[in-house]
Amino acid sequence: MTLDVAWAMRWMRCTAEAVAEAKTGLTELDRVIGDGDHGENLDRGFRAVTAKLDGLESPPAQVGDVLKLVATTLMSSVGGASGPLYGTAFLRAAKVTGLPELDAHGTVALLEAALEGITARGKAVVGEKTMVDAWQPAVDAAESVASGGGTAHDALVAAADAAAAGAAATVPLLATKGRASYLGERSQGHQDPGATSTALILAAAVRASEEE
Amino acid sequence: MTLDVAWAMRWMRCTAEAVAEAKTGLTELDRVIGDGDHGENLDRGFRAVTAKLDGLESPPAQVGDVLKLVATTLMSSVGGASGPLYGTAFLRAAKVTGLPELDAHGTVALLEAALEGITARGKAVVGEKTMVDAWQPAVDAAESVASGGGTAHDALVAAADAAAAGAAATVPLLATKGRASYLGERSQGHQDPGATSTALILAAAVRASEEE
Amino acid sequence: MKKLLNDPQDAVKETLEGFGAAHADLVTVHLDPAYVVRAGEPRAGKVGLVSGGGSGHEPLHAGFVGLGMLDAAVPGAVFTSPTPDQIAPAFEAADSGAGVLAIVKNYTGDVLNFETAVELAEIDDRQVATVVVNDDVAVEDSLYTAGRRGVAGTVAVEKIAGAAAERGDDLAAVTAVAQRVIDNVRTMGVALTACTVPHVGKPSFDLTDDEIEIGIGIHGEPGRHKVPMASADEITDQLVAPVVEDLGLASGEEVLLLVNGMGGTPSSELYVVYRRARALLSERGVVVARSLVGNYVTSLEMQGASVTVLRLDPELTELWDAPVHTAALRW
Amino acid sequence: MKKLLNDPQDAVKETLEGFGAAHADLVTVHLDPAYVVRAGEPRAGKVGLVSGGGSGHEPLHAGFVGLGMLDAAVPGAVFTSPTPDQIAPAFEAADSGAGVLAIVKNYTGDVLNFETAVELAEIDDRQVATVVVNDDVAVEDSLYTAGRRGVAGTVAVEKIAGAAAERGDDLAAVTAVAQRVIDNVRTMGVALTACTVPHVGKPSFDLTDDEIEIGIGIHGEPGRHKVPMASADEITDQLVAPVVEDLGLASGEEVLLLVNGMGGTPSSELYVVYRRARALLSERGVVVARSLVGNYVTSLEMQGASVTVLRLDPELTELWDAPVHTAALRW
Ligand SMILES: Nc1ncnc2c1ncn2[C@@H]1O[C@H](COP(=O)(O)OP(=O)(O)O)[C@@H](O)[C@H]1O
Ligand SMILES: Nc1ncnc2c1ncn2[C@@H]1O[C@H](COP(=O)(O)OP(=O)(O)O)[C@@H](O)[C@H]1O
Ligand SMILES: [Mg+2]
Ligand SMILES: [Mg+2]
Ligand SMILES: [Mg+2]
Ligand SMILES: [Mg+2]
Repeated sequence: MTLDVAWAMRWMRCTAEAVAEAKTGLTELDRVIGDGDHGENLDRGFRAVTAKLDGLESPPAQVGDVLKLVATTLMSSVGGASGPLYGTAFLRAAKVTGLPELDAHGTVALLEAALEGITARGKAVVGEKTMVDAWQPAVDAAESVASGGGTAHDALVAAADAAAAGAAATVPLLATKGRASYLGERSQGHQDPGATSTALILAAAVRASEEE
Repeated sequence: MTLDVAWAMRWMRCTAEAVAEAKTGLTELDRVIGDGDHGENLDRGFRAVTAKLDGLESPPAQVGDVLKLVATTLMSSVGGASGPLYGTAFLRAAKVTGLPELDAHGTVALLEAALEGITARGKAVVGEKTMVDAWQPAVDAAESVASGGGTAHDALVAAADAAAAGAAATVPLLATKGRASYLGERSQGHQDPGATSTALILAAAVRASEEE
Repeated sequence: MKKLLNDPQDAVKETLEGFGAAHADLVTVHLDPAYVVRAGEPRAGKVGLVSGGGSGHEPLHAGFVGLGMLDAAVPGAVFTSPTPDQIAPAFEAADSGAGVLAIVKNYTGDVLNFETAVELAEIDDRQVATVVVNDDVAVEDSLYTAGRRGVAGTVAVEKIAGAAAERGDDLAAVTAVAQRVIDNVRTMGVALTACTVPHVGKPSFDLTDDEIEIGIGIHGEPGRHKVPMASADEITDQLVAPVVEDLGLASGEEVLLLVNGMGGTPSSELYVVYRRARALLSERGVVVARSLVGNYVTSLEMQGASVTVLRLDPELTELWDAPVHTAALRW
Repeated sequence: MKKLLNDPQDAVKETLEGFGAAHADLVTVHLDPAYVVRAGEPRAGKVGLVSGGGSGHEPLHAGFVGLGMLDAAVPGAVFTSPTPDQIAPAFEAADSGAGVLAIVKNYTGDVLNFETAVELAEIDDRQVATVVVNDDVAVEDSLYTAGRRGVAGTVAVEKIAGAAAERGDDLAAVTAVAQRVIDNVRTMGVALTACTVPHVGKPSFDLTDDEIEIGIGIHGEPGRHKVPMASADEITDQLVAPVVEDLGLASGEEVLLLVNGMGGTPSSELYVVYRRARALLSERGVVVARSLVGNYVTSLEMQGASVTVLRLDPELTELWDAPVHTAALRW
């Protein structure tokens, strides 16, 4: 149940599995309001991450080391908008997780840093129908659990649930950032692919913490 | 009932009407074993013929004058294989019909000359699944009616019937001339477009002789 | 059928109008009858080169009118040979007194209409020689057919004969070099989809989603046989093998490799085909000395490609390399 | 989906291999990471020009690498921006010491990935300037969107900036002229059919047989709105009007008119569109001084076209006319 280096590595493997499974679905979401490559992009990226993890001689010392490896791998293999966004998210997260293990506040710090990375690069705010609409409620939920004395695991669960709800809540939104924005009102009525994959990544973090 | 200049002009107008009506069907035949333009080609040609006839100040003196005008018009408007073939057919026919009116033997001469023109240009013989397979039986039938003492009209009717039968009989043939020959055995089982249009032209000649 | 056209009957005319306006520095377009000639007067003493055929194969032939290639092109209706009354003035426009070479693709319609036009030219004492391009190895048994068809190899014939004419060869010499190209060029094509002639409005043949047509012609006529859809490499193998065999290529020989798109295939796919074709030739020791990849002899929006191989010799290579300045080919 | 491809995952790599082999005189292709550079060393003192973006738009960008145009091109996966680890070595290869201009089409993915690559370059003390092409007038309200997209106008930016670099302009001057092109070029496109990304296997959007998508992007993303299928002239009117309006063209001005095919449309149809577009411009007294018609910025096998107008001035015209020698553009 501890969010340590082994957890971080499991998180990424769980994510890779989940993305592979959801690939067609993510791509279909992106086909409708984007260009139909989001599932393929992330699958390519997380397969590369898995390969990198497989290639490690020994596990790194700190959670941040894992996240940094994830960041650089995603940046160099995903492409598209989501590549630099997720890449920067994990890079910023790595910077605040130079620890062998995370407590509840460390977990919040990770999520917060990730969100900051995404908004620094992408300049989106809540309500623009992007992955920010999943990350922001996730950060908020984790924060309130942590400040209420919850465990790191509790914080993660709350984040994942909030991200899922946030992703679902993108359906009625009008996109004003990213490729979907070109559709104007036709972007309404469809769930954002990036918000959906964010929910998927955070759900994988929870699973990884439970499998141990 | 006389095959005079008026008849020749009516023949061409009847043909134009028949071709316009059969355009899609001819093209469909050509689509299956050729390149799908025979109906369009002939329709373009006979519309041009009609326009030429409409433009005449007074009717020409001889049947052959009408046929020569048809020949040059078809040659310059049909294109494809059928353009020069029908063009040459009418040109040769014009040469033997320098008369104000045709009797039975004159009718046979017209048909014979037309066939000679087609074989001179196209080098096809009977059985190669071309328009020759309609023209040859037409010539033969007209000849036997004429030598048996039949009228010009009888000869025409016999020619038209034989052409129709000849066209129908092209269905099982293997094409060895023209575009259909590229299909090899796949050309079998389909009626030849050019033989079909030949039957149509000769049927129009009969109708023109009956309308008067 | 969705096409960027107005009345289908006007398609050829309007294409020519656009082409003439876009390339007024290169060509003059005549509309009635329709033919396209090089801008300016024919160069005295130069053999004139004229080609033509049905429309729908663009850039063939009008896209190849210009310095180092054709002097005139005669477009017929879509997939229908032009008529003698169009061809004859093209001969006249191309003739500077040194005679004209007519480059005809081997289709009954083209052959007969050019034949008639040549007869007309002879009446006017114009000297016209004719070569008939028949590079399509898909037509196997030419004894029982109208003979092999002229397809993408035509580009090589027009380019090389054009260079020979430009350097001042006389009619006999230009004709001989054109014939040498014809004797040494072979093509095989494949269609993934049929195309739709504008005024017909439905596909020119039927193909299901999992079959392709091997040995396709360029007039919407079906090919040698349908086979199941396969990978680019497997399909390319089926195109290259009969070409190499028919040419009897030996190790060490140099060739021009042309991968031609049928009109609706993205160039990325053509390069995938080129990659495999080149590898197959290399395996046999054949040296790909020159290459051309793109849409040159098309069938409207058909998806598919053809592979053309021309056996080179030093003179043919030099003529291929000679400058050319046309709308569709330029170096 | 029928395509001349092997494993869809290998499509970009195999296209690059074929392209590199066919144009070895012009380019060197690197595969891991993937980028394409001019053959030979960069010319000392010349500003390097680098562009890139998702694959599937061929000949953009690799087809424009060569004398007078790009020094390097960086192809991403199909319709997916390339990654910084590809872009950075392309910057390095293009840099002779005079700095590099990155020409980026305005898509979030392209902008972010190039941005990251520029940050990496700065760590290496490499001077990289960036221009963002956003010629697509289909995106109306750029306050509420990611901004206008970069589409076919990119060709003009690359050609003209390339000529400026080739004549020896410094980085600031090349950047300024590229920006001047961007400020004066506008495009509007239409799709008659969608296209199919190889590894997706189904069309990127849905269109019925009697509707078309006006204001289409080049990444398989849907356009501004669907309208009923219409004649080429009517469709062209809908493309030209917003372009002319956005540019605010006045009578007497000279322009470059580019009619670009989306990949699956025969060139005959492009000339029909060109004919009408030119007539509409002429009606307003606008002089079409330069023209380009063909497939330059495509969307795989999509059927459709775009109309691009660039307002010319004497310097831009001179740079447009300057020699270019690439796989896809040459004069
Ligand atoms: N400016 C932005 N800020 C945050 N997220 C963004 C932004 N632009 C796009 N996205 C996210 O990226 C997702 C699309 O990613 P992807 O399909 O991989 O890239 P691309 O749009 O380049 O094809 C969108 O669904 C959205 O969630
Ligand atoms: N060598 C030939 N001799 C006689 N008739 C021929 C010959 N070649 C073709 N034909 C006729 O021409 C018809 C096709 O005409 P058409 O479709 O107008 O021309 P194309 O084949 O050039 O498209 C065929 O159905 C056939 O009857
Ligand atoms: Mg996408
Ligand atoms: Mg036909
Ligand atoms: Mg035809
Ligand atoms: Mg994308």
